[in-house]
Amino acid sequence: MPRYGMVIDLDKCNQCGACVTACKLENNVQIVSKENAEMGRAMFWMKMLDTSYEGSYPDVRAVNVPALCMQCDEPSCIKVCPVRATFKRDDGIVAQIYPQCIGCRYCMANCPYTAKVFNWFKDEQPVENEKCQNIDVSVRPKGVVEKCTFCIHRLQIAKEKAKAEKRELPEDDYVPACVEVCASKAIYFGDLDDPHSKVSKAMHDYRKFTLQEELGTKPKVYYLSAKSE
Amino acid sequence: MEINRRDFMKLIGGSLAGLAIGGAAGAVMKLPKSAEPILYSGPRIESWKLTACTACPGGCSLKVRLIDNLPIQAFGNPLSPINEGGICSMGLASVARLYHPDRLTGPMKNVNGKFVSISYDEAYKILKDELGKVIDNKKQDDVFIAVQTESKLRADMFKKFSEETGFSNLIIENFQASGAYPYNQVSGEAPDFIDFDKCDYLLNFGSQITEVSENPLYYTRKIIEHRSKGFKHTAVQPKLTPSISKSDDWVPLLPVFYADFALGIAYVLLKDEQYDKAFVEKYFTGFNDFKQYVLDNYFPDKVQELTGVPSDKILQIGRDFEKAAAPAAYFDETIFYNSNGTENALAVIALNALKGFGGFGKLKEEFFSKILENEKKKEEEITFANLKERLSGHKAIKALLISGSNFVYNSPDQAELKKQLSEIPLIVSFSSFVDETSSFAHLIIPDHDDFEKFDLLIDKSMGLPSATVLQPVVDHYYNTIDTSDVLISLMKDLKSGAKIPYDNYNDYIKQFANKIYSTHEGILMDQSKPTVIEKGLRKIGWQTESYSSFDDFWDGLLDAGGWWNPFADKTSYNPKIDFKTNFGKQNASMKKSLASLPNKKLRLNIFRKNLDYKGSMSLYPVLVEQFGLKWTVFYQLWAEINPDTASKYSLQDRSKVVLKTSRGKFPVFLVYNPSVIPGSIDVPFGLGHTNFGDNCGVNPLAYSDDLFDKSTGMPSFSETLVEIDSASSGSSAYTAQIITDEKKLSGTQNRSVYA
Amino acid sequence: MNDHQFVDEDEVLFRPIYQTSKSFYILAAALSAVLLFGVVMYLRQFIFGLGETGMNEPVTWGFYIISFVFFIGISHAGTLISAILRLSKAEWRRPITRMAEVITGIVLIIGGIHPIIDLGRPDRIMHIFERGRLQSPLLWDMTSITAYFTASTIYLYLPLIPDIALLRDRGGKFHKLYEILSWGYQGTAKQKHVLERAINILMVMVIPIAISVHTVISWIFSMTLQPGWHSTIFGPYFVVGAIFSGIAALIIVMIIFRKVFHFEDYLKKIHFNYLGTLLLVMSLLWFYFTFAEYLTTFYGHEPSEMRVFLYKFTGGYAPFFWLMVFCNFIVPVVFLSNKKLKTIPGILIASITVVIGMWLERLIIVVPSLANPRLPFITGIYVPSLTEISLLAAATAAFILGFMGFSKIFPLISIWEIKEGREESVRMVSARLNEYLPSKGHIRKEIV
Amino acid sequence: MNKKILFFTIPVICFAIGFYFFSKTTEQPEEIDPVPFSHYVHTKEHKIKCVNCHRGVETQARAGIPNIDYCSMCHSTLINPASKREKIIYELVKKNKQIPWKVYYNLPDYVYFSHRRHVKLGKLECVACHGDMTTHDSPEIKNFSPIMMQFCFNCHEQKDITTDCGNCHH
Repeated sequence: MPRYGMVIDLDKCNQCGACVTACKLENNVQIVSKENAEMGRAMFWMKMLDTSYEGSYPDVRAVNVPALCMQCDEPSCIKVCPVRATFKRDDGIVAQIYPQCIGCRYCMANCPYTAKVFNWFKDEQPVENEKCQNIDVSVRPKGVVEKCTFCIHRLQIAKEKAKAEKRELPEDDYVPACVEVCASKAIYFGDLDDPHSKVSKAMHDYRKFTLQEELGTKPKVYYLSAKSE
Repeated sequence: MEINRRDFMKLIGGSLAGLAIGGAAGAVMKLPKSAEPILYSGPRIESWKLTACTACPGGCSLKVRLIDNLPIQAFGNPLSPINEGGICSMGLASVARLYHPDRLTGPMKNVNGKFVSISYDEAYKILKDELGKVIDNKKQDDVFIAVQTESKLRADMFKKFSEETGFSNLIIENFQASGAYPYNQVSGEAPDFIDFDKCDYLLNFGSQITEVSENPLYYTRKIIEHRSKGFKHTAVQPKLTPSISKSDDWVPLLPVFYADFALGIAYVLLKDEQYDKAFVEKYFTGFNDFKQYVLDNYFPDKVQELTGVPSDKILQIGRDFEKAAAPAAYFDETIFYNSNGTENALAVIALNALKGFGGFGKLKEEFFSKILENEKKKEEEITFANLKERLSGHKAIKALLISGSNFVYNSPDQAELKKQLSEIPLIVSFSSFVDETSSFAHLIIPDHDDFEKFDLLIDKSMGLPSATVLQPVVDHYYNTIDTSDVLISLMKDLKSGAKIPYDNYNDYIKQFANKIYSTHEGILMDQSKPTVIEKGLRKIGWQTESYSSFDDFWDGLLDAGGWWNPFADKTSYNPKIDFKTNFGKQNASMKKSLASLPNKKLRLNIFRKNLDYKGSMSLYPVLVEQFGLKWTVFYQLWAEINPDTASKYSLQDRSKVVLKTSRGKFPVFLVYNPSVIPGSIDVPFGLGHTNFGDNCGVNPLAYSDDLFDKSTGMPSFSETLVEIDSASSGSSAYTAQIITDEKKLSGTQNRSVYA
Repeated sequence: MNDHQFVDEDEVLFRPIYQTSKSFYILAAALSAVLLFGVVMYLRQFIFGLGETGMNEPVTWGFYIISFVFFIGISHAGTLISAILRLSKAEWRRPITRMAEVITGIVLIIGGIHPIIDLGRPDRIMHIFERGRLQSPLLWDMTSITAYFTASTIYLYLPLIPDIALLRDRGGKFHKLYEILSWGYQGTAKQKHVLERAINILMVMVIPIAISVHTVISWIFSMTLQPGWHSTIFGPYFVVGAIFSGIAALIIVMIIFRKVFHFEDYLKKIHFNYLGTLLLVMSLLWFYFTFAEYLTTFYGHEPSEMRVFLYKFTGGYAPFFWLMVFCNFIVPVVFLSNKKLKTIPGILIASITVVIGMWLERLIIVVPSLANPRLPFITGIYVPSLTEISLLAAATAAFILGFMGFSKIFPLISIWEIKEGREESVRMVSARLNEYLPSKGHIRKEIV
Repeated sequence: MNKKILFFTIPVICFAIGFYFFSKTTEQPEEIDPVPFSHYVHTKEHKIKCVNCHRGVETQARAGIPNIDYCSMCHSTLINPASKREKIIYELVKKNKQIPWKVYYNLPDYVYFSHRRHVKLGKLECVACHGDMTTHDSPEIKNFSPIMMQFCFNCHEQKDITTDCGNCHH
């Protein structure tokens, strides 16, 4: 069984934010209205964390961290879910089952990465975006929690394709949208346990760090940066 | 048992109650709406098509996903040498534009302020007759054509048109062309590309090279690679943009001072006698005057007091520059967003000349110029500057044709410009939205969407000639028509006996492709990158593959999404240049006032983000939403200010503030940003559309002073002074008022979700 | 009407049941209006989604959870106190226990509903029973609350039986109901004995359940990784807080009904004195816990913990925090430790402030931690919307209405216990005293 | 006494009725297809396989319903001039007008169901879920089996295939 994980090379990342857009469009993440956005209900599965700066003018450097669900190995969100609406699959992806969720938002309260978002209202996409929604992903109803799923629908389809063609699932067949679009090839994705995969090679880089290491949630999203975190 | 009346009433009551409660319960227990399946008739067969992205000058190759032949998603084409599967936010979002509610569904005629739709023939007839009249009484010079296109071929078509019909006032806004403009002034030919194989030091003057530039995605990859090889990349810019995050060194500097800074560096080179002597005496006419001038005026301390860049920094960079074997001082169109832009550009060119343009390269044989008929024609270039003069001089303009350009939104002091525009008797727009500019049009003949038309985006910035196909992924939705086809039929009708070898634009493209084919060079993009051996074989004239016929090639081209020639050889770029200009004279007073701020004044530095190219962002809600994501500011204009400056004016972080320029007041949301130059206040460009898309935020350019580069007519982004006045109540009303009267002008419905 | 054939010595306790003043109806009408408004607002939320509230990212829990914790806290007044007093054979308990238990009953219902109000998908509530995960603290919570509810309602009902029997014997309204409820209780020795046993068993049982309930509620928070929540002290801290607020609520209720129904010579100064002292003790205890909690946080000085800490002490929630300290510590100590101020009005004031203060405490616990998550980039501000406020009001109204309703059907002071007290307690107490005291004869022997 | 029963039952019945009417989400469209399509004629008489028209069955998630230009492959000419029904489709083909098929087998979008997985990889017969369509001579008016989650579970459990939520729901 593979163990899917991601490595983001901050030294390569050029902060263009294509991953954010790709994620929103791939997963039909709702674009909330102006009022809600100002209330702090904007929904992003992947977001560029607010810029933090190093050094003092004029030798300043901006540090941007593209942050998504860390797909922890020890997820704190699944422990508290009362109905098993979120749980860890065998392949390490922390799945979110929308028809199961009762919307108690306990998992959000317990996520140290604030990676989950809640459907405060029913989906309210602008017209043009409704017309070109991704048919592989369901539109979430109001009142359920959602989060990054490593584009799990892509895995389902890729697996099935591979099976139909009677072959193993190759590394590049299944990558999330954010990885696919990254122009500077800063995001690696794949099986962490497979020693030959690009991602596991990148994972053993000396620059590796994860967010909130001390919590022991064992994130499967690693970051590389020559500068310390 | 007997049931008396009361019992009966009870019974009725009971049953009604039951019914009601039951109904209520049922309604409550009802499945949520979303559980109902989305009925989607049709087999939902998935297919992929390749086309090109026109969101910015890059021209990346797109891989569009269609369900039942309707595009729903766009990704990067992994086989394209330009973007290698990568794609930026604008490209990703572009599909939504097809379905935009504000898109025009057909030709429109402006009947006293309201747009009414008319048939195409009707519209065409009006256009033809009006232009015919102009031609009959020999008033061709009173017709202006403002074009903004990133496709060289389309530009070429317009040149052809102006040549055939005699409408010589043709303004072509093209990122690459305007980048080459100053070169044409001094030498007549521009370098084709930065030669990353040679170049070992990149000095970048104000170009947001990895965001919106000639070829952002290619440059992104190259610069990362370049740095990993240990070569330096220094960026000179007024703002810490994401591009700079990939540079080793950042010199915060306002564009006004680029020339002085460049010459300061030139001074170091000249002083150390480290410049390329051979090159200089061979190609650099008027070098001695130049040298003298620089040595007299630009010793580092002077530059320091002029620009504020510490002299040792200038020295250090100068030394880096002179040590480098093949340095490149790079600039692109961005450098002109400033009232002395051309001067800056020339200074940078001069700096390059001192090192013999080592960092730049040129294709051995002018591949595309060979086959583009009209590209070389460059006798006195017409720019927006000319149009602006005309307008301000109130000299009669009979007609104005606008294609793709939204120059009202992109120009400062819009109130004045709008007044002037409303005086023009005939304005014809080919835009597919009623944007700020075409809201003044009397006639709109909407162009196809870029997903609905044919084109070929040719590019040399990779050091290799490449042509990416822009092909219709869906046959056009509405009653629109490709502008080039209109032009062709106009040419035929206006000038009888004009010999035009093609009857529509697709033919033209095909013929162009045929020229490429006939050279038998290069490969299609779906073929694997050639190995070294393969290259060697090519050198000795080995054909790896060839096509039986042109149609064969053409089909292959459409499937592959493009053509490129990895075998093209490049030469060094060494043009003859002569400088008559002596620099630094231009707007000295401006510089003074910007350098030493009058009290209570701040510099308004308008910066551009990679989500927006020339104000096209508001069409894509997904982009508008994440515009201010880094600051978690949504759907409103924000301003970044240095904490020290802020504390001087006692401004709080994340507070609402009203800025006041000579043109009016506008509200901003203030955030602290330690990377902002002290004394200046950075405001993003791209919000504040008033006619279409998401009407949110403010367009800061509308409030900045009416300054533009004298020779290119590009608006000045960073020379306005603002004051803080925190009477936020009146200001919001002010902006609201602007929006409303704009609405009156525009005929389209505005989606009021965010308005 | 056969109510006034004979005048019971405790007639005053029966009077509320048989006589209803005009003002009662007015008040009831007003309160039910408030309640109704709340219901309507909830329906809006049900239809349009939780967006109607002021909650957002990252403050995903608001008033509902606060009220939930608060009301469950109040519920500790009753059963726990009366059980403890019964257990410790405190004679002065007799007029208090009933009200205490009623509070528990009503408030538990109200508090228990709040989590459901807070759900994004109340229509899927059954999932908890169908596919519930016992690993989730929410599930523990449900179980313990339901257990507590059953236990305490029975515990409320059993001591009611003799009184119901009394009412039944008087006949008049509701006699059918009383007949059913009193289970043919005749006050025979055997019945008395059985009743006593049942009550004793229950009161021993109820105490651990009650403690567990609030410990579990505290665990909802302390089991998470949120800064400011992840603390072992929370269990006892919440329990203390709960009892604290419970007593305050009880005192308020007692004082009000004393005034309204003229129970002056049942609820004497002494009762309030004792309860006041108890309140004072709890206040000090609460302060001790609070102090310990925040001292450890401050001393550890863990950055994300400190963000929350400062947010409470100096940041956006400073006003609420210091108001809480004022309400929960300063006011009670001043009023209750000072002879002059420890009058009934004084105690009333102290109790009211305590109730407010405890509500604030729940606010202080829930919101700031969420508003300052571990990743410092997204922080939130929480402003409740009308929906939430009106629902809080509705909850309070429901509480009062419930009490009023109860007072119209059952006596608010356990009559039979009073009677029993009159007849036996003097004898019993003196007997007990004799057990404590050494007997004189013994001493004499020593000397000789 | 039985008056009481009456008083009890009637409101209850009313309750049931009310509940039923209000709680229905997607009421099946009652009127039949505009084209009186006959599975029988196509499959039995002309020996056309299901896959030939529902092309997606073995290659993608959705089986798909043929649109007019697919029908036109055969119906561009009248095969059996006698047949009235064929005329209708023939007319439609001539006008090149899409057929507004009624779709009866709809899954909520949060369910991932793939025909390829079940038919090609799982070797299931169409009959298993759709019943024997080949016998139907008239257009459908209801679906053979109400596709509820239990329906999937029955099969998945007895074939012991994973019943993990994440495999079908996303």
